[in-house]
Amino acid sequence: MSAYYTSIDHFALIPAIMLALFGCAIFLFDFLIFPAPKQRKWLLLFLVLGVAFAGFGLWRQQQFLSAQGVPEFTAFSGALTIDGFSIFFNWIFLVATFIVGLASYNYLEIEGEHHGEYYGLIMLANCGMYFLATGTDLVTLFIGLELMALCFYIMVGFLRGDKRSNEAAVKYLLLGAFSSGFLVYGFSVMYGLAGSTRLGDITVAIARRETWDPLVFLALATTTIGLLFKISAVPFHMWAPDAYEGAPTTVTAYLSVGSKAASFAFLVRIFLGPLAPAREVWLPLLSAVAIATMTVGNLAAISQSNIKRLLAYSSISHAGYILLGLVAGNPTGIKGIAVYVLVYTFMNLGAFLVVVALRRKDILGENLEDLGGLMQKSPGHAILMLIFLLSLAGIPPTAGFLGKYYIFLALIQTGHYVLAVLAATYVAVAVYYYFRVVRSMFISEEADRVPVASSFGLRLALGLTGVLTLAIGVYPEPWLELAQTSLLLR
Amino acid sequence: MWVDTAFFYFFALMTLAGGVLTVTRRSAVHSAISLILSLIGVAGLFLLQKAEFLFAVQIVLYVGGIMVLFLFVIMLVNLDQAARERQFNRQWWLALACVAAVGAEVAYVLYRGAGAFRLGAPAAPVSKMGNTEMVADVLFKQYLLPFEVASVLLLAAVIGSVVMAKKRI
Amino acid sequence: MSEHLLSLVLFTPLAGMLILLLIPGSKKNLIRVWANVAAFAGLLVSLPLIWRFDKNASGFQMVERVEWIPSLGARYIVGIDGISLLLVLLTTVVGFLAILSSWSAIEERVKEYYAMFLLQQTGMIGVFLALDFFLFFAFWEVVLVPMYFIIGVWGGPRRLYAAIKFFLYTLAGSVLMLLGILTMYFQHFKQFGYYTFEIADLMKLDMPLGVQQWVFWAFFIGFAIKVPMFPFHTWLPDAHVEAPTAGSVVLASVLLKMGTYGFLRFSLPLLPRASIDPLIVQILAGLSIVAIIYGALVSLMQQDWKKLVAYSSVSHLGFCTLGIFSLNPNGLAGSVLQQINHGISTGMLFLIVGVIYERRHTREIKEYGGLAHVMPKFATVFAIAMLSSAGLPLLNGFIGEFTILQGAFEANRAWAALAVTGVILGAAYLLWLYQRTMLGEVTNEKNRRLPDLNLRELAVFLPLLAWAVWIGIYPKPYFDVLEKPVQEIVQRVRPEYYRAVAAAEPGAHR
Amino acid sequence: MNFLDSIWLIPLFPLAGAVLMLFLGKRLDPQGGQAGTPIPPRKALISLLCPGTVLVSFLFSAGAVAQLASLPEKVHEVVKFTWLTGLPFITQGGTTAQFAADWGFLLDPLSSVMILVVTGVGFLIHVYSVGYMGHEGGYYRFFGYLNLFVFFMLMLVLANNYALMFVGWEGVGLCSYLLIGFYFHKKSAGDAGKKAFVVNRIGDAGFILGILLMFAVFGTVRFLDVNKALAGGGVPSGPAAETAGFGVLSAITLLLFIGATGKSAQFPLYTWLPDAMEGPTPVSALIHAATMVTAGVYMVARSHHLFRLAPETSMIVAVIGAFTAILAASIALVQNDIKRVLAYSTISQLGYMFMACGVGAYWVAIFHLYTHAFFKALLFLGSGSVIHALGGEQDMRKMGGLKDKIPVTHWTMFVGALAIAGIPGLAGFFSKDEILWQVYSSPHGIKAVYIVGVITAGMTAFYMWRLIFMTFYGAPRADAHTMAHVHESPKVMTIPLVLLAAGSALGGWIGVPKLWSFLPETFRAFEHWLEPYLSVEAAGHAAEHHAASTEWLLMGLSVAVALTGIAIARRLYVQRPEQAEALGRAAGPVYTWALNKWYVDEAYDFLFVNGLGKGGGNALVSFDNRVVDGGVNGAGWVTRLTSSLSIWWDTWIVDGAVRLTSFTVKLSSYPMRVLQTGSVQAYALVMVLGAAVLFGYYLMR
Amino acid sequence: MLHPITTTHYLALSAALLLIGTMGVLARRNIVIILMSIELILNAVNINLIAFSNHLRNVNGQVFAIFVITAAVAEAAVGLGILIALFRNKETLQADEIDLLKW
Repeated sequence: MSAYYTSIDHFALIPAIMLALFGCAIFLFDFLIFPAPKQRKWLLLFLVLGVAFAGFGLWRQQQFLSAQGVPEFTAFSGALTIDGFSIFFNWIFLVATFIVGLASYNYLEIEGEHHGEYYGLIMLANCGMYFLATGTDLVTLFIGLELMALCFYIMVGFLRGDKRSNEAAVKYLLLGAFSSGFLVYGFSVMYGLAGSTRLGDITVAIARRETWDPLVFLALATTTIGLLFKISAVPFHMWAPDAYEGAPTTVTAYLSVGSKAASFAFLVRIFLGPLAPAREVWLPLLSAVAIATMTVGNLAAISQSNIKRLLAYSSISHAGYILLGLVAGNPTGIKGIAVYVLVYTFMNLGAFLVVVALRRKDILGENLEDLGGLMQKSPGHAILMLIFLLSLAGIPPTAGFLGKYYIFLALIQTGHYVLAVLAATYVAVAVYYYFRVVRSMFISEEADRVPVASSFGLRLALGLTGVLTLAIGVYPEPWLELAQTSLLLR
Repeated sequence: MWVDTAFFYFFALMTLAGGVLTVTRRSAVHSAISLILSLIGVAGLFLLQKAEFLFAVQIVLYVGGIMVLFLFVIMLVNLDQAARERQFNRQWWLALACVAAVGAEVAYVLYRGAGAFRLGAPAAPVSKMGNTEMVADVLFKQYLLPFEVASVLLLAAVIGSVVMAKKRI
Repeated sequence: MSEHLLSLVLFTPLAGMLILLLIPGSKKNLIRVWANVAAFAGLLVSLPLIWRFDKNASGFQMVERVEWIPSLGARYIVGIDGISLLLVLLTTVVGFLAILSSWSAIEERVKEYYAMFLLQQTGMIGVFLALDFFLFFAFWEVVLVPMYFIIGVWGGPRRLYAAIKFFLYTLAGSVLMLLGILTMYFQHFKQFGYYTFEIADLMKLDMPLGVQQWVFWAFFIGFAIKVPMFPFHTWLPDAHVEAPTAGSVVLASVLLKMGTYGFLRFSLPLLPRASIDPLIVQILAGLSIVAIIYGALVSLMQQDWKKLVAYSSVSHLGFCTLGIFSLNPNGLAGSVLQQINHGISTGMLFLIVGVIYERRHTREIKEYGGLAHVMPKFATVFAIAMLSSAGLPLLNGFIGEFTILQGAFEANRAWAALAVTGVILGAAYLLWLYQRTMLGEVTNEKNRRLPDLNLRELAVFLPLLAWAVWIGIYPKPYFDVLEKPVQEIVQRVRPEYYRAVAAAEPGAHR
Repeated sequence: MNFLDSIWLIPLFPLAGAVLMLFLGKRLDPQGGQAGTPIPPRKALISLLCPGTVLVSFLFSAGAVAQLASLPEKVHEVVKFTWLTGLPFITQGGTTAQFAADWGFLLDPLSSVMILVVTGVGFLIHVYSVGYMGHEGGYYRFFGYLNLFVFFMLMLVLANNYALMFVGWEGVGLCSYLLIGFYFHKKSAGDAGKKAFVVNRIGDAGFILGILLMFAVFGTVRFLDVNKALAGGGVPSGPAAETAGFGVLSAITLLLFIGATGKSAQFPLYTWLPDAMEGPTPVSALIHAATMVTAGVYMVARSHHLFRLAPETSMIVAVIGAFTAILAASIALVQNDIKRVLAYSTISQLGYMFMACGVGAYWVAIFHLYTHAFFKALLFLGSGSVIHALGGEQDMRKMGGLKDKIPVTHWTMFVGALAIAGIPGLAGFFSKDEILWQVYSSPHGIKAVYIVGVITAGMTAFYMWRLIFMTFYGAPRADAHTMAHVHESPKVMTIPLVLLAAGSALGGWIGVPKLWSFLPETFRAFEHWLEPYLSVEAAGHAAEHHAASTEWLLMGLSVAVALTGIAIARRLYVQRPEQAEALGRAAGPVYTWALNKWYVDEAYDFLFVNGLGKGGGNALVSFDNRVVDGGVNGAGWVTRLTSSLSIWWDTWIVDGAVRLTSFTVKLSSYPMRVLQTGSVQAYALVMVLGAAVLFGYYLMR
Repeated sequence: MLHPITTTHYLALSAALLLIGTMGVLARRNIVIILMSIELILNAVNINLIAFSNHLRNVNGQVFAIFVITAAVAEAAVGLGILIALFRNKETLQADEIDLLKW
């Protein structure tokens, strides 16, 4: 190989290559080889294959690290870094892609949309996430972000015939582009400060200036705006409910999980990398944002009647919790972020997938009433949903509790008692609206007699998320060890 | 020396004026035209900053590419009735206030920053390579990865716009 | 199997539930039978505890310890001492009887109902067995959900409100408690350099008084809401009134004890300095006394049979907490005993309400009167239950109350004097209730033809009656069982106490 | 056989009977529901069994007492097992004690008298009941309760410690509740029963605290240990000596006495007793005359070691006794319900007993208790027989002229009336006169109390004979139809009457005054049996510094007073009935007040009913007044006010706070939503706003 | 009279352009024009980058600018695509007329 593209570069790139490759393959085969409706499932197979190969590559990276006994290795002269952190998050992305792919098949059938572009875009989005988790260069990160965002813009608007889908897409696009404008403005200033786009150099450069240096602050502020927008933190959260509601439910699931996880990876990279020296500047900022996010998320969710919207607000509040981990900033906190993102992925995916199952021919199934009497209609879904909701509420022995546990512990360790109490009380508020859902599922009368949509893929996906949500809660040890390896600051 | 200064102010004026017009013109077409004006101004600034290659990219890609796209869309969706309505929404004054506030703050930050803006001695003295060579060199060495990813990005963009725009697949 | 006895006791109901889930929901009677079998099995496996338990051994017995989440220092540790022994037995017995009692009461969604009950059974036993704070908290929360459904699905007209109120109250409390737990956990790390949730380890920790007080209040919120102590009690009447009979039975007999148990097992031994802090003791004893009198007064005014019993629980639990915060052997032992007694007698009272509610579907006291003519067996059972709750000697209630009074008297004579009024009022509202419902002429035609207790219902009551009489006539075994654990708690909180005991030459001691 | 060691069996016989009745009774008495059915053989079984058990206990008691007499120290204790244990307890003196109440029995002269009275009189009343209740519904239930009562009463008197005594104490309260409410279809009966129970509960609260305080001081609640402790200078050795000074002892005794006032119907807790007359007459005889109500006296006598050391309390006891005596007597003067007269008379007689206790003449108190048991039981049963004869009529104004229709009843009651009036030679004379003498002469004696005692004696004679005259003499006031059906009661009822009459006539001759030195000492057996045991200072010193002449004089005085009372009664109710009304009118308010029991109940009612009508609100109005009267006697309307306040507090403050929070939370949910206008540019604006704040933060710092 | 042009001037200029773009995003109703305003913002970024790159004498900034332009292109393309889809359904491109999704 050439000097500019060494084998190590290749090694570091394999998962992304696999994703992109199979993504393009799907685009092509969609109309070249499998035009017939019957053959669509092959496309899904390609997605699964792509994810599998990517996972294999990831696994090899893991092996490599542990074999070498090194914490990390960089590629492309520092544009890319493979470390526990990136691997951990990439696993999450891949699993999310896999699950969403499985669940989407039936949904697309019902919506009567095309499969090929959809699967392909999912994989390209995942490709973008890959660079968000691994990139250590402003440009890489920026391009990765754009790639992911672009795919999501399209997928959110994927139901071209549906006004709500269009509208969601437009809103998401406009605000997304707007915010990424700020983000990249901040990047440009960072570049100006360091004369380089490598995170490492920037860290050094910023560390050399005094904490409250105006230019550092300019960079920090604008970057923060972009990042907070991506994780939908108050006051940059307002796109989320609309986009979540309008988007196809499977996409909503993917958006709420994949995009959020990736953005958090991104966020952590930036805040514990270049911006770490300016910690004392952004600490109060982030605490305030976290509180506001939890408040808005929880309070607004109370009076929602549309499940997707309700879950959207709930995911906003979860972003607040995760931010608290960054506020605490100690190893527990960072580990907390990792664990929280992990469990959040599964429980939130699961919750949305149940909503997916509620989408039937000519039943939208997005309102609380549509859940009515789900327990009688299909106990399985109801109980799974119950598990997901309990987990979202953070009640042991479900997985959600672990995330909260770490956040609380981290806050107490760093002496943020007020934040801890506040976060704790918001748990009660959250339970209130989660249990509105539980109530309509178990106590209200049946809304309709139409059985819930179901397919092998969907069942598998639901089962997977449900089992994981419980398993992580009951026996979290292996997962905690996995999260342990992902600690950035050693 | 003063030539540079003059040129700077000329292009700066052009850019800003173009920008302002873009934002304020009633008809979308006019806005597009004024955007082109502003973009050309920016290109000029690139020239002033010894970024010849960028200048070319700006002209070809932006003025020649993106703007055509915009105009095309504007033609496609005939907005004449929209053009007759008022072009600002109800919250414009609020928006203006906010933007003014942010502007003031940013200005203050920059003013404070002006002093602090002595970024060490300029790095390695300019090599004898031409600008384009240097760009190419850096692009394909340091930024090989983003370059590759960008291709994927564009692919996604193409597919996306196709998926979105075509009537039925 | 023998060395895993506790796990067996703990998981039998859960296993029963899992099997229950396999039975198709349409086979109602099969489900009923199986649920009863499972619950009874749970009771049976818990009986060996009685003779396997060595009342002279100090510390915890039959301890099982398994690494669970090493990276958190959370382990699966279960074990019993005298206190938890009694409470576990109470749980298995009452749980079984509650399930037995709901044979005919529950008609729709039978399967879910029994599943919830069995799940809850495991949760409650787990709370009493856990010796690891993480495990404890997990079980503590597990108990919430089934009760929410039992109230919310099979409850009365305002069940939704009651259920969510119950859930939110308890959850809010327990989350704050969690913060307290984590604080201790972290303090332990700071002192010993490793993380653990094990009670035994946390005991070694000595924290500055300030921290202890904060943690104490955090625990207090969690436990006091569960008990419930005075200002936090309003969820109780709602929950009780709306819950189905068996639900309120378990709620009153066992769930409330989780709070008092928390005080005994965690607040006192883990936070000794805060627990003897005069201010805290004053406040808690004060609240207890308020609860005693207040609960009695309110129940005096109730027009709703079940609500009356519910408020009487507030009063009785007041005795329990008062006993705890007398911080002396008699107070503590009496408190535990009274918890058992309350479980028995209030359980019976709720069952009684259930029996009549099943027949007439109203709980308005004025709907009744003169039932003694119509249902003599019922009247007799009710009379005994009422008297045991009113603390008549030779029945269980008296033993507990008297011992608590003894402890309170030792701690502060004024407390005892005030608490005694609770005894008087107790007699007042219970007798009045009895008179309004049982005595007098049959005023309401609807009551003329009510059937008396049937065999199953008698079978539910008799064990409880027998137990009540046993405790009343020969309570010594209970004191023997309780002596060690109580001594340990007191020694932990007030080391000087037993030194004084040792110093003092045994007085009139025969 | 050795009766002494089997005293623990004595209570068990009645218990067995009770259990048998209450659980199998219904089978033995199938149509127990209906009244007036002919007695079936199985029912006869009940009639044999229940009195039988009591008889057996009586025989055992007699045997035990006989064997006790042969013991040198005349005390025998039998402990079966430890009933109520406790854990280490640091007493006031800093020593450690462990609460240990045995299931133990103590037979000594005091308890021996009691068990004989309880079982003896109890047996007779059982027999009487067979006839009296024969046609009532729930026959088995009645006897079940009655046996249960005897069981608890025997526990009370045989217990060897205060805790076990408390068991009996509460138990008899329960039985009285059950028996008063025996006709539970009568609302008044139920109320009366509850009133009795709850009022007693108030006393019991005092009792419990007394026990606790005693335990805190002495570290034991066994009679013998407490006495032993007290024998040595008042309190046990060790640091307790300083702390457990006089104050503590009077506190203990006072608390115990509060218990006694409840059980023995002394002021102010006496109001339950008249209402208790709702119960069947044998119940009134057994529980509310002969045995249960005397439990208070017994308890005080039992604790005489304590009371001796607490003169203040003793004084209070005497005064309360005297006051109650005269108050009740004054009410009895004008009552027209035959049973109520007897009820108030009982209260008044109990007052006498407490007088005696108060002045330290405990054996006399017990002596009067013993004689009173005879004649009061007799009078009650007699009145029962009268009521029975008149088919349930209780108002004396509708009686009269029954003398010849029911001769046995008449003569027996005649004797009883003489006895209670204190006519020399009959039981009442000896005991009451001894009380008066002790009150006058003993070192702790109080002259004022003596005067009250004498006046009361006169009143007693008057109202009792008023009763006799109104009932048996003069013209019949009942309508002819009733008179036609008047008939003497069956043998099963009259024989007990005769036996009790004999008792009332001769029972006193074992306690004649020392003054009658011409009689051999055997006539003072009672005193010799009890006095040495019950008094710490040397026996009979009281008489020494009082001239014999004084005693003769006083004795004559009391006799004279009694005779006068009878005479007045005769004049007013036999010779000149019209004068009675005249007098009543003349006395005017006093008469009315007395007739209305000095408005004590009304006073309570005023407090409760009106006070709460004002303070209460609808919840309170719905509340049954009589219940408050009985239910929460003493703090009635305060209770009800507070309890309604509590409910108010619950619903509005505590819950209100909760609701408010949840409401605000829900409410604040809407602003969040309104922000979400749906206009994308509004969102962008908010973002920019956020940016502005963000930069502003830089300026702020 | 004309003092030399420093990087700060360029920063000020780009900031101004940024704000103008922002204003466009906030105030214009026509979504196409909003997209144009976003292009303005990105150009402001580019001005920054070029200025720094010149100041620091390294061309990384210019390369970065190329990528920014690429991204801008992509966004514009997709954005316009979405706009067309929207226009098909709603016959309007006025930003304040699309508010199906709210609250």
